[in-house]
Amino acid sequence: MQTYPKKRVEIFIEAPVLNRLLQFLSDQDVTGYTVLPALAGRGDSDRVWSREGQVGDAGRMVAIVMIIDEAKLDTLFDRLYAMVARQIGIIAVSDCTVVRGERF
Amino acid sequence: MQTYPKKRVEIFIEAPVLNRLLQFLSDQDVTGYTVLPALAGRGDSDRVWSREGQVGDAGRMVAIVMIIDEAKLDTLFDRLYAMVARQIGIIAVSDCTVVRGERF
Amino acid sequence: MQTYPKKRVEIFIEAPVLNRLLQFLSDQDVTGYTVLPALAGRGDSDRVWSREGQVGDAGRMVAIVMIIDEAKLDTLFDRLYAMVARQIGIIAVSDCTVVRGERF
Amino acid sequence: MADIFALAGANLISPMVLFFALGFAAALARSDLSFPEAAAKTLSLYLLFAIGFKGGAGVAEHGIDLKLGLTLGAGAVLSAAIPLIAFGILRTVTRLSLVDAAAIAAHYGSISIVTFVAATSALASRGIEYEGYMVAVAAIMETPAILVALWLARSVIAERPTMGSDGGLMREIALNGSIVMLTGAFIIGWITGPAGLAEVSGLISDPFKGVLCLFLLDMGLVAGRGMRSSARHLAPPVIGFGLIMPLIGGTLGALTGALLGLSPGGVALLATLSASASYIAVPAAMRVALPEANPSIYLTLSLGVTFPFNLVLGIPLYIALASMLAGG
Amino acid sequence: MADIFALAGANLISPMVLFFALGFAAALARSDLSFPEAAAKTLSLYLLFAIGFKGGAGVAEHGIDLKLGLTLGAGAVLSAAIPLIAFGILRTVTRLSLVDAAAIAAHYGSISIVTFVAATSALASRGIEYEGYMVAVAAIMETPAILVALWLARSVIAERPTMGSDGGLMREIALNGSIVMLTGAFIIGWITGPAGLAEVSGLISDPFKGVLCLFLLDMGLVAGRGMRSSARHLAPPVIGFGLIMPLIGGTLGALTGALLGLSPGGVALLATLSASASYIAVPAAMRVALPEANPSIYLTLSLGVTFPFNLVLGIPLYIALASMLAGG
Amino acid sequence: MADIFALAGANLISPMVLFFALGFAAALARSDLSFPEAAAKTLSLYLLFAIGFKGGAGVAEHGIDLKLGLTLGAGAVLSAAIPLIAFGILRTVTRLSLVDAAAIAAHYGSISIVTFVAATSALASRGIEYEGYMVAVAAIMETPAILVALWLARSVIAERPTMGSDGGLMREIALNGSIVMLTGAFIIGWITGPAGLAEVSGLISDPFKGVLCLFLLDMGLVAGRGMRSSARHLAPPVIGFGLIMPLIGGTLGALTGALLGLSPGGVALLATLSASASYIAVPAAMRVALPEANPSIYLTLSLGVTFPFNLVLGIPLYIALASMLAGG
Ligand SMILES: Nc1ncnc2c1ncn2[C@@H]1O[C@H](COP(=O)(O)O)[C@@H](O)[C@H]1O
Ligand SMILES: Nc1ncnc2c1ncn2[C@@H]1O[C@H](COP(=O)(O)O)[C@@H](O)[C@H]1O
Ligand SMILES: Nc1ncnc2c1ncn2[C@@H]1O[C@H](COP(=O)(O)O)[C@@H](O)[C@H]1O
Ligand code: NA
Ligand code: NA
Ligand code: NA
Repeated sequence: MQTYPKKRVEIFIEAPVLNRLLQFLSDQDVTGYTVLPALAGRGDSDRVWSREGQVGDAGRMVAIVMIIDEAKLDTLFDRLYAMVARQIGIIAVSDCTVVRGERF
Repeated sequence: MQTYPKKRVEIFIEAPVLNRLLQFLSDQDVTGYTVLPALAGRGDSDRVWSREGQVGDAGRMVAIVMIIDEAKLDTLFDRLYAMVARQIGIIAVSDCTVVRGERF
Repeated sequence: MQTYPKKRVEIFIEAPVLNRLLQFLSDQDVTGYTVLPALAGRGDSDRVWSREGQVGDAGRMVAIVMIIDEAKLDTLFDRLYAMVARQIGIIAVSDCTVVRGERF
Repeated sequence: MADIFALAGANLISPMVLFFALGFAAALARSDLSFPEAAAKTLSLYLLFAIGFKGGAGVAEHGIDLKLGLTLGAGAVLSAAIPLIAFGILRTVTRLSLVDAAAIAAHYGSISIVTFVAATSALASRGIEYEGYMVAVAAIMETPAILVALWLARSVIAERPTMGSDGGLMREIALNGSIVMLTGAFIIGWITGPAGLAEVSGLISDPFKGVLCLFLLDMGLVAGRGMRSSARHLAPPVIGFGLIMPLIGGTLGALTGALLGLSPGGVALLATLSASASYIAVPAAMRVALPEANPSIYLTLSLGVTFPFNLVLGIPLYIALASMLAGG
Repeated sequence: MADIFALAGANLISPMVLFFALGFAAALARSDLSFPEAAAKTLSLYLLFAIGFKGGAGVAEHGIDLKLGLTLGAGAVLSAAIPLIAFGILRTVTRLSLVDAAAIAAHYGSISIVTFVAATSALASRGIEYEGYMVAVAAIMETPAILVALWLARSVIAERPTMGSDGGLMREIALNGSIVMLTGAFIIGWITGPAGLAEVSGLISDPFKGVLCLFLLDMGLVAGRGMRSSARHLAPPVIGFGLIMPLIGGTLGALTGALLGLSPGGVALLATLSASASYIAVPAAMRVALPEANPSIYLTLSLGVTFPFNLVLGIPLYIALASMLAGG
Repeated sequence: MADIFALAGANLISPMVLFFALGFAAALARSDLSFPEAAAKTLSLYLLFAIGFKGGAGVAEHGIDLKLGLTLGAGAVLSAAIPLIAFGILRTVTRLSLVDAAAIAAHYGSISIVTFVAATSALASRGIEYEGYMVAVAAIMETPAILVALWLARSVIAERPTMGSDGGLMREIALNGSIVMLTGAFIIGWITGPAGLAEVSGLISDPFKGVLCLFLLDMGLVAGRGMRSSARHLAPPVIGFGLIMPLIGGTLGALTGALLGLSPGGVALLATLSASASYIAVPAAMRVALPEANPSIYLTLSLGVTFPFNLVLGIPLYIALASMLAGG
């Protein structure tokens, strides 16, 4: 089956700004993303966090996975990065392939 | 340490057909997969979904991650894709390496 | 924007040893990781598991995602693998790129 | 008539309706109020457990009626007949495709257990009794509608590439979690009777109304969110259908109940079951059996239009109708 | 005086305080005891639902006071004024940056609803009544402090590259889940009155105290974990602030309440609200509005220092103070 | 004898057993009925909280017995001795490896708190009292069995490459969440006594039985699913062990209790604790300490075979035995 190369963008971002980030993605006409929960983590700043027993959103992370066309990613990456860098968050980009190339 | 190249298949599929998809994978003798929950998402069709407060399965997605040998994947990919394409779902495939090559 | 190649390490490990694994990562000065929940899975050993209705930790898996520098990974991979191999668990490594190269 | 308005008015300012409205409004205003998925599922299991057990204990106390079998049969027939009517209306007054119309029809033939629970609660506030076995009727009405819808969509199904028989679907539908919980609790309530009820009533009776309010708040949030994101999928004739169809189903149910000689409470519940539209079991079944149908339409219509209609206006109407038909 | 000690002593061995202490100790000892996130959120929604509804039903029963409006206004002023004091102290006695000080100040102007709930429960144990509308005062005090903090940090905000107006923030803060739940339940309690309360009291009255204990156990676990991982972010002067500031806020609140002529219970609650520091709504708002501020500081200070202080010592003190000021 | 059958019969149609059976059957029939993980964990915390608190309040009311210390000691000895017997039997009648046998032995020396709770509930239905401190005995019996199992498997452990001392394990086992919740609630119940109990009894007494039924339904689902997927891991002699071992443990426990002069209720509970097999704490500990052992075997045996046996037949038997031994 014919497949097409795309980018898999994985963003770990603090939960309180999730909605803003998703709004940003919608504004950029991103064709799709999925938000995954995260349980716990540890970062550069030596902060350890865990979702257990927490009521509030501050201090916890969520993950966003987004399969996207490279050209499209290029047009929005700088602004996306600026937004994530201001907050607690990281972005990692890797390669992947999909079937319906035009869909992403 | 000696490592072996494998494929990392990531499937986002609507929750109501998860069990059927897993049954299909078992039927194909897939050696392993892990199902991850998803919280929310947005797709091509502009549908926004969120798991919050939901009782039912319809309208929400789950993720399946499957580390698999390329040859094996080739034998089942067309049928897997046909199954996913009929439903709400996408498949992305990327490269990875593992240690126990024969296990996948 | 300038990006740097890193490794994305994905570990699926049985829940009861999660804390030990995280302690190990801390001891190795790993700069960051995120723990993701898993819902269900199936492995080589034909064991099927599901988190539904479970109170205990035994018999279920969690996922750890870790973006890390290749050189750093090399120094700890053997011990990491030894630890995971003793338990129910697998490790898959893939390539990715990040912006703040020095952070990982 | 004045009575109906009084009933409807009292209903409007009941905690149940107000909490639903709070949730709906909060979602429309984009508040981030929300219940964890696990909480929503657990509340729903609680309601099934409680209503099933109480129904069974009621049967144990009052004995079975000869009418039990008849009412079960009538419920199955209603569940099968209503989709035919719904399908006919949809294909006439809307431009929905055959498969969308069939999928929607399945929802209206099947039932919404929360609507049923809200109706039992409204009856209890008015001191109206009902037959405990109506719980079993609710369980039996979940499924036939699905089969009829598949038959309505048979031309679409026939066109698909064969992909092996799907015997699993029927088992899945018949043994879905809600049905098993409801029926299981009903049977256990029946077996253990008033003594069993006494043991668990600290959980299933005292906090019941409050839990129902919380759950309706959650449903308001989900329904409001659905309307906000998907109302544009609903053309005006489709919305109209979502408001008229419960009245048709409800009337059919009420007439059937009166014919069967059920008590006024029983008639009101059969009307409510017939009027209500599934929003948990049937949508999931449709994703498996009719993936071609657009879920944004049937989910939004059932949960965002018909559920609120029944909760706010339908239930008091069906109760009033039942009192008229079955004396009271 | 002896009275205060008796009160504090009785408080110390109340189940509420003991369960909090259990959680705190278990977390410090690295026990893996923990509540699922969904459970913690649901318990918190339950407490808001119950306290809001009871407050509203109380207003329905006792009618509104002319003081209602005045107390709401006074609450808003306290919420806005306390951050100014807090900021002044922090900038004087600690080495925290302007933005960290502003963020912390917002927490102390705003309120902790669980502290409020614990205080109502302590009042109930002592048979002291309070004005039902104090719940509305709690809701109103959540927000003003945030605006004042943003104004305090205006120099930092001005330096940022413009990134479009953020009109969303105010709506988000005003409609955050806790406020909507609390206010919504309050209004519904008010509308449905004692009859409504009777319907839901099997959920919101009988198990209330026990649920509060469970929730405090969870808070002890979270606070203890926070202290274990982040205590090193808190310099001694900052910890000192976390112990002194509630006394300042509490005294201001108590004086204001006495001036307004509130009942002793009302005075104690206004003191408690003023003394308490937010640990849910404000931290989330700060991550959006002042991401430059270090969350490890404000979260740990609010939850790990001030919350336990208020729970264990503050509440009995504020009650004693209220009895002195407002007679009793 | 007739008595035993009557007891067992009454037990069989109790809501508790029936809900467990419902879950078990639903899982075998592959229904998708399930509780969210968060709900299952929360229900389990609730049961520990309630049973611990009530036990402590009972001790506060009736004072401590000289027997308390003796019974705690006897519990520890039983927990350590039973694994030796279990290991001996397993190595004789099954073909399980040394490490699998040792891991299983640990489960049977340790305890299942839900089995204990079910037994207290069965006692309550029969109006039989028991010593409140049996809760503390339950807590103390969790751990010794694990240490004995590690000693039984010492040859396997010795063969491992050294990987640093694992001092953490003992702390983890001793401070695992269940033990901390149970013991903590027990101590708080003891400190706050009947007054404390009165405050929380709306949560821990009234809904208790119903929550237990829900939890047993969940356990039935999990046990049934486990049997469906893993029964093939259990050879017939292993299943036989899972049915006989509780009788051996139960008899030992009952004799010990009678020797100590416990009340009939206390004897029945000590028998139940000795007969029950852990399925939460010990499996997790085994994954850390004896990863070589196959979890499919010990989890399935404990949860799928011994737990149902005890719930359905064991508990009435142990109660009958206790009445015979301790008068009644
Ligand atoms: N290298 C990494 N790999 C995966 N997740 C990370 C990494 N670094 C940070 N994170 C996640 O981001 C959170 C915040 O990181 P930090 O801002 O460095 O404290 C951590 O708690 C992790 O959940
Ligand atoms: N490009 C994508 N990357 C990640 N997830 C996606 C993507 N496209 C779709 N999804 C997920 O699949 C769901 C359904 O997509 P769609 O069928 O396009 O509405 C979305 O709600 C997302 O959860
Ligand atoms: N190839 C794989 N891809 C993804 N997850 C896997 C794979 N193999 C095993 N797993 C996960 O690891 C668990 C244990 O695997 P096993 O030890 O092979 O039974 C499974 O239940 C899955 O959750
Ligand atoms: Na219907
Ligand atoms: Na305050
Ligand atoms: Na035992």
